[in-house]
Amino acid sequence: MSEWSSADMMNVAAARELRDGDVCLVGVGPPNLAANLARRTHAPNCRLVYESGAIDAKPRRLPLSIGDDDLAATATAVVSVPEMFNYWVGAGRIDVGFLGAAQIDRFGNINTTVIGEHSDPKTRLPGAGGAPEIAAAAGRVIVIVKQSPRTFVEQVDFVTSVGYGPTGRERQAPGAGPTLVITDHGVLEPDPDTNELALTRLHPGVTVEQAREATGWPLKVADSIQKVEPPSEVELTALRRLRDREAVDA
Amino acid sequence: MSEWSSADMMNVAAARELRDGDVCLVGVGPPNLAANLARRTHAPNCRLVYESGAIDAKPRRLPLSIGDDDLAATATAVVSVPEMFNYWVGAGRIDVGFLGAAQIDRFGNINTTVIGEHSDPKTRLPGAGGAPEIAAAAGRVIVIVKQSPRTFVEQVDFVTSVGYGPTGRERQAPGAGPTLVITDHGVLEPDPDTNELALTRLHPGVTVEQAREATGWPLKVADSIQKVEPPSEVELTALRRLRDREAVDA
Amino acid sequence: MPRPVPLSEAIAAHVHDGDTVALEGFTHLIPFAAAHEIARQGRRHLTLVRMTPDLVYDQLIGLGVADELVFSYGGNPGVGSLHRLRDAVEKHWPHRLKVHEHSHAGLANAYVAGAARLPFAVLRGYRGTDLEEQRDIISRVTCPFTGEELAAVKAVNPDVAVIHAQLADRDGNVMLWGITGVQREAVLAAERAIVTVEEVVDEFPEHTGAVILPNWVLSAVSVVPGGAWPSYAAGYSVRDNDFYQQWDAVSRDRAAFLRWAQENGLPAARVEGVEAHV
Amino acid sequence: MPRPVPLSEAIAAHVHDGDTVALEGFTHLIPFAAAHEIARQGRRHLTLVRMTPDLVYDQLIGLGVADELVFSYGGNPGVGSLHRLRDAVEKHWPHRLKVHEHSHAGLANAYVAGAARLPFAVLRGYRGTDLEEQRDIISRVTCPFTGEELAAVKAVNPDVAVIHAQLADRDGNVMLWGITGVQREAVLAAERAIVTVEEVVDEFPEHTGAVILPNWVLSAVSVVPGGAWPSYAAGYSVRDNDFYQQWDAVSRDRAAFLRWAQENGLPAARVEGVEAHV
Repeated sequence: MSEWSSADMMNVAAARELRDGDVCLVGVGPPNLAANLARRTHAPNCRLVYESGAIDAKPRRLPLSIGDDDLAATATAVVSVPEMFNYWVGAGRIDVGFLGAAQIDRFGNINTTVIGEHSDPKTRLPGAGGAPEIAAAAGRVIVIVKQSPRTFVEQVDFVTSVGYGPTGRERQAPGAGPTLVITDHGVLEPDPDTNELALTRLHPGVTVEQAREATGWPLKVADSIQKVEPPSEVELTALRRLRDREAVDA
Repeated sequence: MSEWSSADMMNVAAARELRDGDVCLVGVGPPNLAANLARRTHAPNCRLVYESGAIDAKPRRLPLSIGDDDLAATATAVVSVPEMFNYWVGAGRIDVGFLGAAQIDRFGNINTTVIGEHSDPKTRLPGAGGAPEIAAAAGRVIVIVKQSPRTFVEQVDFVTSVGYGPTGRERQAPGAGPTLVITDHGVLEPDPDTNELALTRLHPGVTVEQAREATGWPLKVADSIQKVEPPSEVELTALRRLRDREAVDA
Repeated sequence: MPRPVPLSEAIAAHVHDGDTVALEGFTHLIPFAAAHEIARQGRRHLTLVRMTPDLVYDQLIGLGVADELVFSYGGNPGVGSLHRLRDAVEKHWPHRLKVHEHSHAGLANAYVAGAARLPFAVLRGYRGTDLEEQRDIISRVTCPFTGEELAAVKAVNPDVAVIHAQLADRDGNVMLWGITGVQREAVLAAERAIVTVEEVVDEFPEHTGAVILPNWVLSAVSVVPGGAWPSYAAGYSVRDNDFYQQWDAVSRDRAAFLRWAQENGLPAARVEGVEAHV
Repeated sequence: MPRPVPLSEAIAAHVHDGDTVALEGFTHLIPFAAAHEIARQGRRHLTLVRMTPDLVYDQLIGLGVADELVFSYGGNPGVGSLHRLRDAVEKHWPHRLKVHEHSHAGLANAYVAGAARLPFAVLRGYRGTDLEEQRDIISRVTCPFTGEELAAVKAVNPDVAVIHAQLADRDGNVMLWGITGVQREAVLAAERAIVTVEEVVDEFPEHTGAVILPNWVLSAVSVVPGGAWPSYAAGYSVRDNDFYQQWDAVSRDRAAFLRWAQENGLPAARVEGVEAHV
């Protein structure tokens, strides 16, 4: 077996959640890697939509930004950014939205705006981008984020994107919300009754205790924890080729 | 001199009101004839915009509808109908809007919807089309309509497009409103104080008495009435060529 | 991912009695063939939505397909009246037609709201007109920042949108160009969408101003060359202006209209009352 | 009808101290050359508007050109932070930067409202987020038909919009294609618009998805080949990803940034405080 890191495991686990035929809104970073990995492995017909306006993009190599020419050149259609958000994202045409997070709380609420006060922040983060509306309108939201007590916090400093609301009961948006939080430790899923995120799956070599220590609140753990399959050779090869930005036939 | 009709005089008089460089929104019928006549005579650089989405159309012959292929094929840009109304008409980018009317009252309010009750009309007219928003947003509105007591009425059965409002004082829209009403008898202009349409110009061979008889309300007449110049040979030749749909070089 | 199906199958599967149906195409690319197939299959009680009813709805209304009409300009462009539309509204032949009417700006924005799945759209317009009396579809909203009052229109979300386009590719994606009107919005506002196309190609050409609709927002694609006649498809046909002019005489006369329907195999809901009309 | 003018003339004529300026281009076609000319001419107290500040605003903010920033995503795409932006917000170097922030959907719609000269736009979004606390730019409206509460954003109407495009024709009409972002809306929302282009051609080619802006909505067109570097112009250049990555080190360090500015002839508003930073 090839070597793989916990980050590889996270990206592979995220890719596996895409179903063939899903319409997937892809952002920069791990989501980009996961979605393109899915398209090169088990979900060749998943449809990649980039908020830059590219619909059904079929990038020949991993795009470095969401505005790469390869996305526009290989897309079925390229639309303006207002049209993308009004007619495609806001209208609920996205099956899966991948999101990242600088902070996330137990109810899946996400901060990518500031650490500290908004008017005088300790750390200025990039901000909202497409996330608030993807979080609201995508059929299901998959959060990909490395787990640590600094990131998995009791309370986010700023709610950029709503998961299930401050107490887990306030979600009013049309989509189902964050149905999966995929980390470098395992997978968290909202409790069907309370919407509190609970650990449901562990990546190979990770313990429940490690996951607890990487979480800034008392982490609930599902009664039966699934073991995630390690990355396959096929997945690792595809991942490596994406990272090396090797071109593939479209 | 060639022969010409009172309708020719009306169209020629309307064409003369377009200034070179004006952005003009053109509808079917006499406005189409007038705008294209202006472009072929004194205003070669007036910009014809059709509500079908064609911006800077340079039709090689008189279009028979506002959706002729020649308009799209010769336009600088073709935009969608929503964009036309939101970004171009509604945004106030039109200098001159030409409108027709089935009924018009002394304050320039226009009916193109129904004669009789809206719910059970005696005569069903075509309806609003682009007129209400052109009437509201165009820098100046020029109404082209043959004068008769059936058309120039004390009160319109239905307000499709607002001129100066029921008593002449209700206009709230951004554009200046109907600054000219050009008929087969002459030209009416709103009184600067009351906005009531008054006869200010007469076409050759028409008397004030005839204009009064063709008006369904006691028509005010300006202190000094201008005599409109008859159509020139140049204008008549261009008009005939347009009517015969002779192609011109764009 | 729709593969081309015969038009009769597309209509049978996706257009049902009582549906709200939008056949769009602004002068250009009017889906006449699909409209005739709807009539041929005997659909009834439709609410027809279209900015410019044009001949296509004059025909459907005369055949008795529609109970209601949502529109913004109901004339025969450059010719005159739509006499079947008028006869239905004025004389209730073949039956009464309930009318909901907008300005172009209003109906275009109602589709825009529909495509965005918003319940309404805001526009500058309608102020002071009697169109505002239709309060179920036209209202006002106040800007929360400036206090300005603006017009609001209720979203239009048809059950089915039907359009004609120049091209489909082998995957069933669709491309149209020239005057593209409000077709993108009509398709995206609808629950289902049927497209007739001139032809299927391996690869789309480049066309400035083209609209491309991915196959996953379409329910059915049918290959119907000439499916926009007597309107036109830029690059494929020219508008049959003679037909538009000749239609005036056909449409004016109930008997002439019924003859036209019979000759074209289009069933009419009502054939009596022929002597009594305008 | 603008004929091409030198970029320095275009900026001098149309960008003034204190203006609200939108330089748009979503990853693609970012008008870097125009931005540098604005800095070179020593403009101050600008309110900068841009969905993705990107390196172009990181540079302008570091040089001290801006007092306020309206934006929706302020990262170096695929690399990390915009350190000059962070330094201005977190440490007030070279001075305090006032921030107004949207989501992409919100700012895109603020431009849409601006282009339509409407005071606000309605969208599905923002509900429950802390972004809503910025009540001067984000509010709510109630649908007059359904009673549903929706987000409203205040229109953005810049004094000047600046974009880069591939082509102008001899009449000064402009064409851009590829990812066209929100450029059409930015230009139409602005009072004045400046466009830099790769080249001037006799006739525009056909490009699906192209945006064409007629000359009469533009204030000035300047021919600036490579004016989007280190971003790109589809058909003319590729994105200089190395520069984007190397920028991280330059931007992280005030001294390195000031060196970069000096080497590029770009005057910085403040050169002290260099040792005191992050």
